[in-house]
Amino acid sequence: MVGKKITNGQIEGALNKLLSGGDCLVMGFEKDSAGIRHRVFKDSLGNMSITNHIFALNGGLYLRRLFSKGARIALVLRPCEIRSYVELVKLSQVEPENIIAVSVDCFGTISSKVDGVPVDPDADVLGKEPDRARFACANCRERRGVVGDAGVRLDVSGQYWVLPYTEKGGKFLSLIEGPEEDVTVKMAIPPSKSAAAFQTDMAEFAKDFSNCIMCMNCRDMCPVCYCVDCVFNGDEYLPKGDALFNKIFRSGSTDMPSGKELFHLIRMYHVSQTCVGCGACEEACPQGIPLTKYFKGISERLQGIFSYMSGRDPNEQIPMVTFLEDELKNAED
Amino acid sequence: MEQKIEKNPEIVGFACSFCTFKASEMAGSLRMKYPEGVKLIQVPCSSRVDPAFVIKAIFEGADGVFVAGCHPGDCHFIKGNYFTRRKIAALKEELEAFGMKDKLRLFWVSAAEARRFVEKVTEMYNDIKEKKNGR
Amino acid sequence: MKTGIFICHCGHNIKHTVDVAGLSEYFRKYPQVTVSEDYPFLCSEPGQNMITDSIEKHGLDRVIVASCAPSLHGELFKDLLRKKDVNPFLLRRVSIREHCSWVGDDMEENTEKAKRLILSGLYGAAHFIPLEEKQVDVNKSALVLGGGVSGLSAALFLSKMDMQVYLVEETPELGGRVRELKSVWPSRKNGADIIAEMENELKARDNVAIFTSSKLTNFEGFFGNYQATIDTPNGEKKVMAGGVVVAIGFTPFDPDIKPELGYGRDPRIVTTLDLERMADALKLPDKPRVAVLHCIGSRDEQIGRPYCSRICCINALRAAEGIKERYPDSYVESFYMDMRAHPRGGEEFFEDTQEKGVLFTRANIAEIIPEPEGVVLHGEDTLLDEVFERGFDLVVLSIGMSSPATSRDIASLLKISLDKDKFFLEAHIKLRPFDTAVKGIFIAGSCSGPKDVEESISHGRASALKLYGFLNLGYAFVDPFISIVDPKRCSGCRMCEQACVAKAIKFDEDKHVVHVEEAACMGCGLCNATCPSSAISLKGYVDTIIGDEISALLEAM
Amino acid sequence: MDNSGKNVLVVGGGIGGITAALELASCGINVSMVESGPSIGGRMIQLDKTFPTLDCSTCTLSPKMVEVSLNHNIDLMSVSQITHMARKGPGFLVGIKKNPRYVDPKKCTACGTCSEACVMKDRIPHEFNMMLGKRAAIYMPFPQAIPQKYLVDPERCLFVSRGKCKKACMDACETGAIDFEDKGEELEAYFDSIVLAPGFDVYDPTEKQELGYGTLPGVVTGLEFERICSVTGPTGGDILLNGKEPKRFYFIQCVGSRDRQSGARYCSRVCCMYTAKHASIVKDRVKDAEVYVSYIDVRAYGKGYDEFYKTTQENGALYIRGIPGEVVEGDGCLVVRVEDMLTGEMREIETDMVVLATGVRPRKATAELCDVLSIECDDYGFIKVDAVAPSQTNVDGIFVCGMGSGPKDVPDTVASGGEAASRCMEYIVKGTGS
Repeated sequence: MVGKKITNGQIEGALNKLLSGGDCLVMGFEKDSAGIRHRVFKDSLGNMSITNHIFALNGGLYLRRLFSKGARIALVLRPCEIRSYVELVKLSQVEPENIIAVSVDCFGTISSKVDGVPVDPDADVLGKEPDRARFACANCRERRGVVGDAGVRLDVSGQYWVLPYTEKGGKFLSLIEGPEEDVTVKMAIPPSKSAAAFQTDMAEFAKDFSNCIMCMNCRDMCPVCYCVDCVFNGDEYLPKGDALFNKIFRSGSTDMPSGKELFHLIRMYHVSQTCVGCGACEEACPQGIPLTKYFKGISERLQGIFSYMSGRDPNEQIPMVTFLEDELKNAED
Repeated sequence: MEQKIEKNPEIVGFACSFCTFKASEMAGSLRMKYPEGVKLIQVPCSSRVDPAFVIKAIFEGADGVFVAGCHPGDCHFIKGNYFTRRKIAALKEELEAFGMKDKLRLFWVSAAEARRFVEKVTEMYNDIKEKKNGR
Repeated sequence: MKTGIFICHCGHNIKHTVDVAGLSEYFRKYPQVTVSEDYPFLCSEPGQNMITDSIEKHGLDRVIVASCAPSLHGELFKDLLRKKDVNPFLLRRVSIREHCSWVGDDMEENTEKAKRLILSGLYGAAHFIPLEEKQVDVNKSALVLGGGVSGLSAALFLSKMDMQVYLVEETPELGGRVRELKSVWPSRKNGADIIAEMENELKARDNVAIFTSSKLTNFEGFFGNYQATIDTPNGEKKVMAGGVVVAIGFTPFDPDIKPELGYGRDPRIVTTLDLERMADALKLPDKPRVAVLHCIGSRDEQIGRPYCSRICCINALRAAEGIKERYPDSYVESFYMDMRAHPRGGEEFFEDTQEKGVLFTRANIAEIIPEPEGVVLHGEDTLLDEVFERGFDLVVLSIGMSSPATSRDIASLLKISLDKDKFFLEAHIKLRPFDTAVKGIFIAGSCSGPKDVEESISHGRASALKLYGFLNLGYAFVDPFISIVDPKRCSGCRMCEQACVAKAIKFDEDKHVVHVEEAACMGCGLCNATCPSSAISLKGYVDTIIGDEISALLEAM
Repeated sequence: MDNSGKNVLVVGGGIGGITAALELASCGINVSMVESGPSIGGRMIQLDKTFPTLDCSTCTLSPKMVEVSLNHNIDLMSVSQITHMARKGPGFLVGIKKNPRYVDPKKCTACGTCSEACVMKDRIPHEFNMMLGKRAAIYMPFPQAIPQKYLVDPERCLFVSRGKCKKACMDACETGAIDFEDKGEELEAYFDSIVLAPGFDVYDPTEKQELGYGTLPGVVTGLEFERICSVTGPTGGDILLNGKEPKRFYFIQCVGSRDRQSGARYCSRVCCMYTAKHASIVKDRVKDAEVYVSYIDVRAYGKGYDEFYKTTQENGALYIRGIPGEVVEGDGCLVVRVEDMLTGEMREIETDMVVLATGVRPRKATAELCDVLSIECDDYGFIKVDAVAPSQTNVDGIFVCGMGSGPKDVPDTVASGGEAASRCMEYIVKGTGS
């Protein structure tokens, strides 16, 4: 693998070259005294930040149904955001033709709900203050900038690199001055250890979700929950109004419909193959429900049985649309 | 009712109309016996079974749910049951994570296998009944 | 909504373990139920009248018939709705016989179960919408697979009915197994002559295309408009066929599967088929001792052939007779389990063979051991209940019929099903012995189970007639249970498109949604289950229907 | 091709005739079906269940019968006979006698009040139930009869036969459907081709005194037993012998088949299986029943038959190889004397009921029919057919299906019905030279 060593401002330089063309946008993070957030840059980068230690939402959210032909876009985002981009590409929710996706090594993030966090995008959250890191980051499957077309990575000596993974990535690399050289040094962030299989039960679920108000914000902020019209918008699973009272009338039982379980378990199944475990759902939850634990845990288990990993490789088919004739014998009773 | 359910499990089965449902018909015409708690919903192919149905059934009070289709390779729709196997395998994994894996089973029963059908559902019924009343 | 519920007693088949009167009473309380009645035989004329009358009287828009399994009388009850100009797909059948009264003994439990089954019908039917059976033109041509006596009969008949016929035979020549038979039961004619007659007649016709040494490689389309790809010696041929008659016959049982028979290890051990072929070549001492063994590869569970092959007893008798005629002083002993000389004249033939001096021993043969001085049979006489060893100069194995070697391939090409013995499965063994689960595809002759020549001819012609009856109208209806896309809800993720086995789903780049090619859709519903928002749904099996059926089966009552 | 305007006569309304008629009708042929009895359905509708699937006969056949009555291409004539026939070109001029039903089918609602009112009510042995159970002189043979109409039995009706009766039926009938003036109708029509489905009778075992049929109560024929088991039968489907439920059953196969004395060397092809069926019905309906079956060879040759035979044995039916020498009266039971050929021992087995698996005979009417149509029969009286064209009779244009040409089970009969229809079509098309 070859790549280029970079120094401060070099990526910005490359990106500016793209912008100067006039037909290209850059999506990344913008930093100012007030804080740090997603931003699309048009003519100039202003005070762009390559990294972001505060997590409010997953940038993939903005990419759903992005079919724009013509306009070129460079994404400089976290690995989890790029992974959700890759899944959206598989689901034809993004037209990747004119997009260059660059993933940047991530040192963990702190929830945007935590007050008084100093604005230091390069802060090594997991290294320096792990107790403040989000659950999702503490248990992240892929913090390394190894997904998308190119990656920005830090080696053990503290040197930043840009590494190309695709042809497009190569083009991006060519925008950066300096010689290409073989990458021999070890990178700072090692591959994540695979966590133990997530295990829970309905009692724990009931406890954790007792405050769920079914606002469905978790769904709305999920980068890979892409349906234009969710099944849970109808009365089918969650009877409301007449539908609810008809049900009560005919069944004689006055319990409220078991909406929570249905909604969350079915959604867990729906996103199981595409969930990147970013925890945007938990970030979005007004009730502070530990959603990541469940969605991340379930998706990792369910991807595991097909040795699939969401967002790893755009050429990897989503398991549910294919099969092997000789597999999963243990699933048969 | 509550009492009754406590004793006798309610089992909902999704049966492919080309094999398992036919087998169940044959089981009937051969007067084979199986518990009344086992009730079938006919689907054109096991691949029609949306895992959401299974989850819905479980949370509406089913003690067990099974999905039954043609043996791999015998699907009337050629490959449907291979997809079924993937879906159900994944769903089983999810249920297992919630400690409910014995609530769901996947059977292959061909149109000719009335006896197998009866054996499978009876076995499932009894296992679940034991657990229910074991507590 | 005006729903009518009709509950059948089916004589006492349902009544004796289900409180039918109680049921019809119970459902009257539901607001959406206008009529709820029970009747001894809904399928009988008065029963049918009762239904049509109440449809008319109450203007029902949903009809629920709780009776036998839906596979029975499907069209019958639909027609009742049609007769009253109610869309036939607003009918819901509930099986309270095969799935309730016959599988449980407890009256109370059964009634409770029936109640729930009917309730699920009631809830499900609430979401039914009128479906349209699209009329399509059908191609008045037929594809006949297999050039044996059955296939030939079918092809001949269809061609005489002015239908274009494509006859596909795997081997280089027509005639199948019959060609090899010296004397066909019961006509005693030479098989080759019978075939030659048919073959010449067929070849003289101008609306018949015969492909020998050819095989079906691809098959798509739907009833009335199938496209078949045939691999022939002169390249690939594509033909349009309205329907198919499958008559690929059988595979003679291969005795190698039972090594204890010693077949193939000694020239003195032959099959009935070998004997036919050898004929004059057969060389035996002038007073030969010959053994004829019945049920080789039949009624044998160990080797997965529990069925009777129907023809081998007669074959065995013909073999024994043949030997006796050629060698009057021969000692011929026939070893059998049950003498199944059932075809016309068979019993008389059996008696005559006995009178000709053939010995019949009811026995199980354990092993056949070729010794230099003779082939030794080790067996047990089940009448005298004693073990014996006897030497013979020739042992004839009356081999049974095994399922056609290609049955699985053909089945998967045509999407038809096989029975437990790998023969083709008929829609109903008595009333629809030629139909398969797939419309317009018929099975004939030994490929649906052992048959003799006479029966194979009957089958070939009868299934051909059925096909003709279907196609002669020139039009047919396509199954309305196909998938449909709601473009407003489709996200264009193309998961269904990738999953669809029939490749019936197409993506619209501009609108960024998918649509369904109706003719190609098989109606399995895989797409529906794959789409997270069910924007694509299978008519008749939409989420709301199945969802409410689930609720009905489980809700407190 | 357009087949309307072509006419085919189907003689006999059993499963064979019904199959042929429906197939022909589906090809657009105008079919006239002549049935000598008051209803179509033939022997099959008399059966309780059918082997090897054990599905009830009524359930499988009744819809077909209804189909016949609804099909616009089929004209059904009940209680009718063929009187004469003459060749006319490729086809036939046929005389048909429609006997009077004395009930106007347009008015009759099949409500049954007439039957209730009939003075002969419950006094006439019921043919449909093999003379078990009684009916009235005005009756409908069974609830699912097609046509769904009542009729008067002229021999037994006091008014028709003797001219004196208070005719309570007429008063009872609200629609005034009963018409004793009904003279029936004789007609002559042209048919392009004819399909015969005369069906069969069962052997009358009275001559076999050793088996005690007719002398010993509790000895019945297979078909009688069918009626006893049948829901529509005299006992409403409860297996009863003078009111009591028998516990011990003995089935004797090959009665009047494979048997020179009775004049039938042939195998009747259905008795082995219907006996197995009876055995399993008994095992299913009669709690801890004891079932013996005497046989020579068990001919379970059809699809799924051998498997069915095995299950029957597994369910506890005891098969004894050897046909009993005699059945005698015992102490409050019957005693069957049989030599078990497998053990060689002579056995005396006590039983409550003996069912004779009586063989198949050509229907009596077949002979006359064949005279009228100059059709050749074999020595047994079955219609002679060409072995390679199994429905081809000696008369060009006349075809036969079902038991008429020799013993067949239901699947074979259905197949031969289709075959006959196909030959028929072929003949017609050739006739028009197209």
